[in-house]
Amino acid sequence: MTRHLMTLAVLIGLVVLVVLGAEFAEVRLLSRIATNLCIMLVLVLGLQVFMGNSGILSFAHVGFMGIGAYTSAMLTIPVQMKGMALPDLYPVFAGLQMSPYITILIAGLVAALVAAIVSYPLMRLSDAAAVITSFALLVVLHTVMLHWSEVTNGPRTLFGIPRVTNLYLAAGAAALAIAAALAFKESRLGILLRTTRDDEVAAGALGAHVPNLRWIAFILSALFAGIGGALWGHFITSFSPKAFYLKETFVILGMLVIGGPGTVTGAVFGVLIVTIVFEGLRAIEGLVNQAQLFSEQVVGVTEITLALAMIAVLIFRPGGLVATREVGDLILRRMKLREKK
Amino acid sequence: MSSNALRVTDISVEFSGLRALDHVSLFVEPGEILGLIGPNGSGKTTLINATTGQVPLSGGSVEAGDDQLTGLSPREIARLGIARSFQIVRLFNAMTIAENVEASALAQGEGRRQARLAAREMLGEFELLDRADELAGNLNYGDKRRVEIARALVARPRFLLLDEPAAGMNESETEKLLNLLAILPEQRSLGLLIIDHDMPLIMRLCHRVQVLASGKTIASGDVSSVRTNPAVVEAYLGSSVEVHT
Amino acid sequence: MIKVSNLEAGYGPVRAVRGVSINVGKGELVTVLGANGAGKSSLLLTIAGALKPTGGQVHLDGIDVTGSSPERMVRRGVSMVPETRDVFPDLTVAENLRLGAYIRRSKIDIVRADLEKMYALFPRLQERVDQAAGTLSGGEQQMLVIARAMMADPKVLLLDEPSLGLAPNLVDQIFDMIVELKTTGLSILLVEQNASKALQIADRAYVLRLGEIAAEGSAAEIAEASDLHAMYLGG
Amino acid sequence: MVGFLQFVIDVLSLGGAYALMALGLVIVYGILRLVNFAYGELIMVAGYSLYLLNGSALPWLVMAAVAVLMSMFMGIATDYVAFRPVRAKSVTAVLITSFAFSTLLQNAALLFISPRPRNIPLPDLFTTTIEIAGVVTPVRNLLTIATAVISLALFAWLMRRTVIGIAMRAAATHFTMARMLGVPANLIISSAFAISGLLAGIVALFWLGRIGSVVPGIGLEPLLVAFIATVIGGMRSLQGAVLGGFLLAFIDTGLNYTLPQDLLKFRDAFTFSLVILILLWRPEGLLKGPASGQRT
Repeated sequence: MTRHLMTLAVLIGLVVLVVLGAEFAEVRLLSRIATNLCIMLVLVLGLQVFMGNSGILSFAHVGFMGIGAYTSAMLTIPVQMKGMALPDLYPVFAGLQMSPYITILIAGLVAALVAAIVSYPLMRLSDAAAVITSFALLVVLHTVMLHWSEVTNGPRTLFGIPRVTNLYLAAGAAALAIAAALAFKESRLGILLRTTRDDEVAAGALGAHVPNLRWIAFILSALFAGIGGALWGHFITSFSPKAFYLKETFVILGMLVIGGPGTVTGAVFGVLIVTIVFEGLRAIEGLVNQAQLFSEQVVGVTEITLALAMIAVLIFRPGGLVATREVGDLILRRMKLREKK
Repeated sequence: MSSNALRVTDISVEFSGLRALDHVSLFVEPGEILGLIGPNGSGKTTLINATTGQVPLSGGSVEAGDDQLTGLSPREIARLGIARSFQIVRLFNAMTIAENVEASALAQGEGRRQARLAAREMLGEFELLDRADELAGNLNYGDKRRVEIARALVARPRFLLLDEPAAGMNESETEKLLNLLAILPEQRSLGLLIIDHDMPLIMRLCHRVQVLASGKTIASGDVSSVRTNPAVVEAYLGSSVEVHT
Repeated sequence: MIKVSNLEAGYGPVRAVRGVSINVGKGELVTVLGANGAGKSSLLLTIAGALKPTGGQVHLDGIDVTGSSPERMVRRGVSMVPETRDVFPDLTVAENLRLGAYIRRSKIDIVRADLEKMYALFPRLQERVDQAAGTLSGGEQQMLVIARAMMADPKVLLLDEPSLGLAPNLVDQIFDMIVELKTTGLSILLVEQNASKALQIADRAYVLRLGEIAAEGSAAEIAEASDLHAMYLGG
Repeated sequence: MVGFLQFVIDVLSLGGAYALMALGLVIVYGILRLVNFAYGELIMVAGYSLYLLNGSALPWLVMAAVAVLMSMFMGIATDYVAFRPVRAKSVTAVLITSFAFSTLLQNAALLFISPRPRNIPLPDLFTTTIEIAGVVTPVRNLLTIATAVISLALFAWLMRRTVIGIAMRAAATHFTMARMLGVPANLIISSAFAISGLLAGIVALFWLGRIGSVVPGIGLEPLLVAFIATVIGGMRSLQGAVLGGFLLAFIDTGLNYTLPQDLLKFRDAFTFSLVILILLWRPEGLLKGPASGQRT
């Protein structure tokens, strides 16, 4: 038990450090980066809940992020702006305007509900078939977002979403996400799901219900994604369906894979490391572009770096930086070793 | 045969036209150890797989006590108290020993707290408690085998089917395993079915032996009668070798 | 021809072959006997390069070939027929045999002549030339894998349990063919569970127990001296 | 009647391209049981090769040949970068590395060439139309059909009649056994990737020929097409891939002809839902493919 509490304390401590660092520096940009980092934590931890414990790669995650973002947006855009922002909106919702704090939760629930319905039959599949169907699911969700103009304003940018996500709200959500991901991992369901990850046949022979376990984790994962998406929407305040497709998928997956999908610690470390490197590179990219060293804008350096890093990690450290043991566990083991000496 | 035995009745299994099991029957009484032997490819592992639902039957039925197991999934069969081990050890390698054993209790529907207590108790009996937090993937082979058996036992099975538990063990490990298995049936009132190639182990352990060859039962009975049974000798050695007894 | 010294091999932590030394002379038929799980198949797979040795050496004609890849071993003249009888089920009999001659694919005429020899030796295969190998009976598949291995024109043939799961009359046929192959000067290392049959045709024999050599000698000596019954069925 | 002929030409030309795409994905999947997410980028590579050759004095056919060769080369490179180092580790690892490699290539194009579309050289033949029995159709469509037929025939010949083709089919069921006959593992795998690149390169000429330009994200749609077609037809069966390609073209074209305008925009959602349904009904696809399989 102590080691779980230790893990929780260390990881939430890291979040607190990020918040304090950003606040004391009193640089607006840093605060933005820190807020974004906390939102990414919610999203990446969401993917960790499913992928880390089930061992199955899911491409659909940012699709549920999109569902969350659009749900909360539709319910919170001020009534007077709705005519402009969402001209095709169903009349029932036209007069509706709810508190964002409620709709962020609703967003998570809607994403979870959609996940529950569409994923139930998919959870029997493993390996390549599972990944291709999750990819197909992402394409379906994206196509729907792109064309369901009643709710999403089609491929056009949706604007007018109230800005409510600040650093504290995002950090609070991230802390909750850490606690929830850890709790799930150590719960009855989490342990059983991890047995199916390590050996599906042996898990079945013990009596584990493989599809149901995966299903529950997938729903939970979509809940995180929906909340994360809504937080992101209320942070960025305008977006289009493009924001919830392969590029975003790549970043979230990259963070998880580099940190280590098998542990909550890995997910958190992954987000921290990739964010730091990304922001550094982005700053350099910005400087280069400002100096107009090249005739065209320099773009894509961050993605190329992330891609190379992912490949390198998978070759040299296939489980990611933190593969099997949580940080609390690692610390306590080290302390014990020292005592023995 | 009592009414609470594990009864495999007249089962057949086919793989793409090939008959792996051809009308085989057997039973295991609670508290008894049955040895299942036979040359390579005779269908022993298939019989365990068929009993636990890993491969579909093309005929026959399987029952345990009053429970009908025919056509159930491996999961349902496991929940009815039939546990098994695999020919190649299948532990959850990225999880700790404690989690491996605990998961088995959880899969039976036990709560988190009870499962943990049961797992600790079982690991204590197997002298693995001080290593409970090690990752299963890092164990040596003999210990992996013992964890696998501990994992099966924590589910309190009525019947335990072991597929070559001593394969790849050295003599001292085998000896340790033998002592462990010998007391199980009485201590936990379960029926034990065991496949192994180590004949001395089978001889010392089993109350009864059944012999398969080419998917059929060719002999069954007590250990000494089976050993001298001409059909068994032929299946193992070929026909023209004289039998020394 | 083949000289194996102190060979060690296994699967992960399992040590299946423990310091085994054997040799097979030119044109000799040597059999390795032993109960299930004694390490016979692992020994053959290690010699053939499909399993990496963890210790010891394999010499072929005096050249150290320890740890060579399976494809290189075939090129050096060592062909293996695994016990799993792996025909390529979707390929026809002719295609299976053609693939057997992969390393000699440029020598079209010689290969064609050898193909005729194989059809003469296994007329059943010629009848089923365009049939998918997966549709053959167990005995026919066994003939196919032996013929396919022979198409590489090996100097040494490693045979793993060719009698496995076959009806007695088919077993006799297969053994007759092995004897016939031997007369061509081929060195054969035969792993068998069917000890009496193997000892009838072999020149020499080794007995494997728990991954180690328990006895060795001429076929007659082994048949005479060792208590096979005790070895297989306990004593 | 005219409408029907039009429909047939549309289905055949689209189906030919789809079938070749699917075949290129399946040939790798069949042998390694691994999905190549960077497959669409082979099209992109062929496209940018054409773009870079634009303005050179070479005849178009030579440029096309170079583009196809570049695509083959990149196919083999995919193996070395994304597959070989992690092949033995896990299915998921390869999916991720090939996805990363795909992003890497796309962003390299963004960085070194341009995010904006680039025109590619095309022969005049590609832009002319022809009238057959009252149906006006681009010559390009007929060329696609002809090329697909020739490529499929060549492919069938390669797989059935040549030793390397037979070896590839063998390796798809028993990889280790093929090696025990002396077939070098790396040769088989590289050949599969080269053929995969060849097919993608050929498709690229027609795919890009329809659009006339190339952008870094060009590979996504053909990748999706190949996914759907292989899933429908059977991920491990070469015949299944061809069947899946034509079936998908039939479904797509059929929906184009029949769906009302406001639903047509959801066409991709319909076809992908179909993929999900088919995988649930028959996880192996319509054609099962070789009896057994193993990974190396």
